[in-house]
Amino acid sequence: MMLVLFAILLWLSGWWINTRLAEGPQANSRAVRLAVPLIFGLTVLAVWELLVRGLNVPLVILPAPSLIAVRFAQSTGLLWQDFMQTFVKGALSGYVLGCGAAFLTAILVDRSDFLRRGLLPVGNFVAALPIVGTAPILVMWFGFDWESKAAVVVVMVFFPMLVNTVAGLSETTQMQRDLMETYAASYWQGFFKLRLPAAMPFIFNGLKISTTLALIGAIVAEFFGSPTMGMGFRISTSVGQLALDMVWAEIVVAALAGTLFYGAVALLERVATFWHPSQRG
Amino acid sequence: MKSFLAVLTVVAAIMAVWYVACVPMNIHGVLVEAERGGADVVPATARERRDIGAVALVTRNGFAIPATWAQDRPRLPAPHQVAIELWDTTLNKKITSKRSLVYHGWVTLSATMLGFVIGTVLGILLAVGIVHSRVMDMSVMPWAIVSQTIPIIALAPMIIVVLYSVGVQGILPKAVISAYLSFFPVVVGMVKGLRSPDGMQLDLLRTYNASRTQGFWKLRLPSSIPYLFASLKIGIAASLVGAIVGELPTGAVAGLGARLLAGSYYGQTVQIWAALFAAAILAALLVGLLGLMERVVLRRMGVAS
Amino acid sequence: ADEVKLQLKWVTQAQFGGYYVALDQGFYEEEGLDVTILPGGPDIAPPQVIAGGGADVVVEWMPAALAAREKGLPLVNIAQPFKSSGMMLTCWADVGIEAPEDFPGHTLGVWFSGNEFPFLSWMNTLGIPTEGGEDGVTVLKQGFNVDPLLQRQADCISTMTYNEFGQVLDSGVTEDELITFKYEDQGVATLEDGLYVLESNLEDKAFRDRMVRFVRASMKGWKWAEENPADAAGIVLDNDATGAQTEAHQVRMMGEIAKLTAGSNGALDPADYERTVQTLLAGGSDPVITKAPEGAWTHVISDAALN
Amino acid sequence: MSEQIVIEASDLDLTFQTADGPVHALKGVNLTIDRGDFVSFIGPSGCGKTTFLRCIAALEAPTGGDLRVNGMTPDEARRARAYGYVFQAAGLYPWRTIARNIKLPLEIMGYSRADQEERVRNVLQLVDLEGFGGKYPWQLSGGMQQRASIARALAFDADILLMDEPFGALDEIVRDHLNEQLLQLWARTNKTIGFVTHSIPEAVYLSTRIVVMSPRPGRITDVIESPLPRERPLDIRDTPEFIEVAHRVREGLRAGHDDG
Amino acid sequence: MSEQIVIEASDLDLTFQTADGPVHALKGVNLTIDRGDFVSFIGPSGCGKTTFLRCIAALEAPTGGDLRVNGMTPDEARRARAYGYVFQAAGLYPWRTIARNIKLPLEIMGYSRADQEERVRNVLQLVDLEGFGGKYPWQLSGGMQQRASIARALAFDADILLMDEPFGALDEIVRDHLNEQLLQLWARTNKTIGFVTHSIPEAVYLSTRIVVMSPRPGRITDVIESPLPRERPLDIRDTPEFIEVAHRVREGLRAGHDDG
Ligand SMILES: Nc1ncnc2c1ncn2[C@@H]1O[C@H](COP(=O)(O)OP(=O)(O)OP(=O)(O)O)[C@@H](O)[C@H]1O
Ligand SMILES: Nc1ncnc2c1ncn2[C@@H]1O[C@H](COP(=O)(O)OP(=O)(O)OP(=O)(O)O)[C@@H](O)[C@H]1O
Ligand SMILES: Cc1ncc(C[n+]2csc(CCO)c2C)c(N)n1
Ligand SMILES: [Mg+2]
Ligand SMILES: [Mg+2]
Repeated sequence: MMLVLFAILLWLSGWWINTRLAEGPQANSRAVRLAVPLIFGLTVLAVWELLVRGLNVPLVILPAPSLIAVRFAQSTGLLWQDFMQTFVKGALSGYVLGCGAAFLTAILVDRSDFLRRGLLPVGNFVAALPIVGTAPILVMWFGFDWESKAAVVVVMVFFPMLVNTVAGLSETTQMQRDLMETYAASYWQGFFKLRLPAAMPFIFNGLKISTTLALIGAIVAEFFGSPTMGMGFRISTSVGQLALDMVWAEIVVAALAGTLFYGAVALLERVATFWHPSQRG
Repeated sequence: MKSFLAVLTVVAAIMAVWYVACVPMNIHGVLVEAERGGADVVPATARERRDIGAVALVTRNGFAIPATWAQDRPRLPAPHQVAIELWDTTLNKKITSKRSLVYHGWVTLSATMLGFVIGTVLGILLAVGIVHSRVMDMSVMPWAIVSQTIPIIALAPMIIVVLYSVGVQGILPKAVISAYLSFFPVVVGMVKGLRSPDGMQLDLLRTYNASRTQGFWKLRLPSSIPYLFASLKIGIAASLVGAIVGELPTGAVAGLGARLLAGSYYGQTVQIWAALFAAAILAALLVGLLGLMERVVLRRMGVAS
Repeated sequence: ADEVKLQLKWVTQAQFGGYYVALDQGFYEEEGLDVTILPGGPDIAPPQVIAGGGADVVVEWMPAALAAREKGLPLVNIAQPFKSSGMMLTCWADVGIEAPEDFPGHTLGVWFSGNEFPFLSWMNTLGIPTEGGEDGVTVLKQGFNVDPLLQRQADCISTMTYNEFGQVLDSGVTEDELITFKYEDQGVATLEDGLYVLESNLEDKAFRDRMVRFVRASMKGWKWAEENPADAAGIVLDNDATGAQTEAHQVRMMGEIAKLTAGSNGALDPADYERTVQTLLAGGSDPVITKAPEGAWTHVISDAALN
Repeated sequence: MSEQIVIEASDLDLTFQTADGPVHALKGVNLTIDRGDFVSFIGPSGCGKTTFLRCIAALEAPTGGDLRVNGMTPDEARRARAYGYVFQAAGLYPWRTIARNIKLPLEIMGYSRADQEERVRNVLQLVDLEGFGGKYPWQLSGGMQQRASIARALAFDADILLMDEPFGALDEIVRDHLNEQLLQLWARTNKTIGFVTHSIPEAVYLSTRIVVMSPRPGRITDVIESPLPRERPLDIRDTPEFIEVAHRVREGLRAGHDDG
Repeated sequence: MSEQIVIEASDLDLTFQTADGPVHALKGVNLTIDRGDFVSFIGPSGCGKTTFLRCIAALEAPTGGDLRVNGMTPDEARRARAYGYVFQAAGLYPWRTIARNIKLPLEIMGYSRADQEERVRNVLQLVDLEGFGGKYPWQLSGGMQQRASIARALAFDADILLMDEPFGALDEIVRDHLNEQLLQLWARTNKTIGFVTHSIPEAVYLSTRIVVMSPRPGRITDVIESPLPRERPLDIRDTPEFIEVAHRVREGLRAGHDDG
């Protein structure tokens, strides 16, 4: 009970510090922008720890963060192996393939109004196929190793990327296109000099959405068959072994990898679309 | 009209590719059956055929092509097989029957709707908090983004068990998972929407000395409605996926997710595909319905063009 | 009536026929019990459910139950309706496997999520590494169906005599195209489908009383199912909410299940228990359990129920 | 302080802190505006016209000097709802009809239902928009929208009207028309008006006083009293007096521009 | 057809088919523009000024009548890159520096690297933007952006310059300045210029001929030859001749407006 009270107290004080920081004079400094979410995260972790201990929550239901950290530290080798299998082999290759294919398709679709009208509704429909249904099928088709995971990722990222790229390519204003017309520019000149750069913010939007989809897709696909490694494999088998600390360690890896992946793409975006008002701040 | 024709063309093209794809996809299985049925298959045994390309097998065993569209448990069912299964399990069955996709669709739909409502309400509340409080914005928003990188399928069983342990069973656990997936797009869209009034519009209210509450109800909320609908459409699709995922660890009792899984246990590919399409159709219907509502509401608000 | 929640290990099928029969035939009601049967599935770990308080009693395999016990979740076997194991490895006959010694170099499909323990023990006793390579076996995490075998993605897969094996046959494969290795025959069988409760609950007299009645009614259900396999399959079918099961399959399953329940009156045979523990302890580098468990079973309930 | 003085700025400074260093938007601005004046602010882009108007409206806080509105601080004046503000874009809410757009400040200020209706009717008439109350903004032309936004600023009892390039986005013919109407309205209501514009003819045509400003730092370079009568038909713009004033303004602007 | 005639429209019609029925944007337009002319188009919103310019540029296809540019069809002229077009908004690509924006047409038209550099330097000087080549558009003021967009249209060898309200979005002072520069540029390059504007003073100040248009259907109601000399200091605008021309234009506009 003491621990529970302490947890409540901790929560309140964490919130109070953040309020002071966020509404203080330094609110816009880099340090505060970083500190506030960090303090929030740490408070959540501490409260979690205290509650789990205070309420005697069984280990097999929810392990305390400290136990997860210990498991993480002890299993870095295994976690790294799983990460390579799922993220690098499965998610990343599928991401590159899917986004690349979507980009090329978008160019095709963009050249023909007929294709755009026809393909996008169908695409929206296909994108609505739930992954838990497509994953077993793709595992059956492409085998148990990373290829089927990549296939699942391709299917997942293809349409969001396609829709965004197509939207981006038609993002130019009438005036900008007229300008190209007055220069009697060819299609590809117009494409590379106007439409592609103008589409960049949209393309990056698609790329960013796809990052989280890719990782989740690869992990979920492993639930439906895999070699004896990978993040999804570890999660599903560890649940059965009641090794919940391992499950959470993998979740931490997933969150870390997903966030870093997203951050990396966002960084690239900053570089590539430095000119866009949203990036100029 | 023009769009309709275009969609029709694309669908027809997909069908054609699909039928053609069935041949190499299913040829191995068909030949095994043919071999057992006593037909002359080249090469004669499954083991020899394993390492031979599908196309080569098709050219050597042309007679087997029609069978690739009529297998019982094909690797890739032909479109008409899926269509027939869909037709049989939706229109030819009593909707109360456990074999009716309408029944399973309904089970999933009810969890979807409940989850969607929970997720939307939560998302809106969170967005309001984020827009009105810097602390909320700075501390919660980054973690809301991180939360979306966690594979829900890993969390789902734990959510279910935790809810079990506090005595919550039935539709609610599924709805919670579905809400988890749908709240994020709503938060993002709503925050964008509530922040969409420009400086001038906010200044106008300041010159009236309007309170925060007045600003919320008279300006921020109405301006956010188009954004809200855009994210609701994403949210409901996510909700449906959540409900289906939630059905896997709840004992796969009923619902489209259970149907998918059950199809999976017994290698009933046709059944999987039918459930898959049913889910996509349901998603399309839900999104379409929201689109309709959007049109009506925006028109009544006078914002629609 | 007293409420009892039973968490199954897998989806509704004849494997759990006895419980559905007891429910359907009113055996539970006669004992003054209001039983809810919760079907399981690939994502459900029954020990986790019982730890969370979502169930009073679970159907679990003994390796997983003992592993949970070592993890600090004290499960106790109160009854063992299944006398023998239905697990086996089913291989294509044409890939050159004739005996377990031939496994190295081949790809084997194995169920995980707590069901891999018997397999790992077996490989351990054979001295075959499971990390692939020349003299090891390549292990796949097998999904829920027999596709990996049919598609020849694996040379062998795990099957249950009563379920997946039947599915393989259903797909047109004949028995002489296959070669099977039953865990029973290999001497590495472990106990399956027992009833487990939390040790702490057993201290409660009212709970014990409920379990006594539950086991009594359940065993009555099992006997009924053994005697009326077709009717029992029908009852299971009625309870399958997914509508995906076929009657023929369930009838056959009921017949196979009857072979496994035969010879058990519901009470755990300590000798079977000892053999299971020995098999599990035989695991070399990464044993399922590190020491013989204590108090993992009790006859208190079954004695009271069956006499 | 005379009863007549409505706005009084002395030594007003405003410096924005930006990423590229401080921007001196206003520097040492001194100005008094009397009741009933029509004062135009003219000057090149970035000279601080908008900033000055926003200071009066308490939408911006000066960093130095003193500013009084109706004898109060600007913020007190804002809370007392002492003025109506018209922006360059009409900024009507698309989800409200014209009438309900005009009601917006009335709702916020808590006028009674009946009073609201009454006032809406009056101001719609004042800006020549009778019969358009039930229309949505996008059903009206740009000029009509801008008139509606003026009506919105007139609906409540503020005796100061601040207008920031209200006609900047309209074409010349519509603009002429609205200028005429604005003068009539001013004559009828006797409000004090602060008016920002880029157009010399517009400034000369409308104002009793023209404040010429110059940028970097934003300051007042000239204040020109108009000798024109209060009654001004449109073709006053072809009279020598008008052209003379316009010339003076242009000169003032050029002087400010060259040393800026 | 004389060597001198650059643009010749006879009986030009253009009807847009819209959802609300046909819109007669241009009806029976007759006009010849000679080499070296500076022709302004003025008229109320929607009278077809933009549409006429777009027809010349082959961005719009007339539905009737005949239109010749340099003796060719507009589309041939477009392919021959006979003109530069300046839009109301500068429309610079934000991802390119000013210099690279100016290079854009040169790249497309396949000028050599060295030539590109040379031309960019020249036109930057012409529009008074030396030293700003490395900046991005958003780092420049609106007036500078518009100058850059004019430079872009001047960079290649087109002897026709079409400008659609190029200074519409700028303030009067900047506009005066750019008007002056445009006149100098015109004098130096001897281009033929078609110029759309809403401002009477601007039209009068710049043009050798002023085309007054009127809407519904869009047509030419008056063509006023300017008696002003080619050499025009800014304060020519205070001369009686200037005011006289301006008056005629305003009358012409009002006439077209009233019966429109
Ligand atoms: N919020 C702000 N933050 C930083 N600088 C600002 C801000 N608002 C205005 N400025 C700067 O202050 C100066 C004066 O701006 P202001 O908007 O008052 O000019 P203006 O005379 O209204 O110009 P315009 O005619 O273009 O409307 C400009 O240099 C402008 O960039
Ligand atoms: N693409 C189009 N489709 C349909 N109608 C058009 C189109 N472009 C112009 N119009 C219509 O043709 C008429 C003339 O338009 P135009 O843009 O040429 O006028 P303008 O004189 O340039 O007006 P402004 O001064 O507002 O620029 C208007 O009624 C306009 O609505
Ligand atoms: C993910 C997962 N895969 C396989 C099994 C194994 N298993 C245990 S009982 C049973 C039913 C027999 O048909 C099966 C297949 C499992 N429990 N979970
Ligand atoms: Mg301004
Ligand atoms: Mg125009």
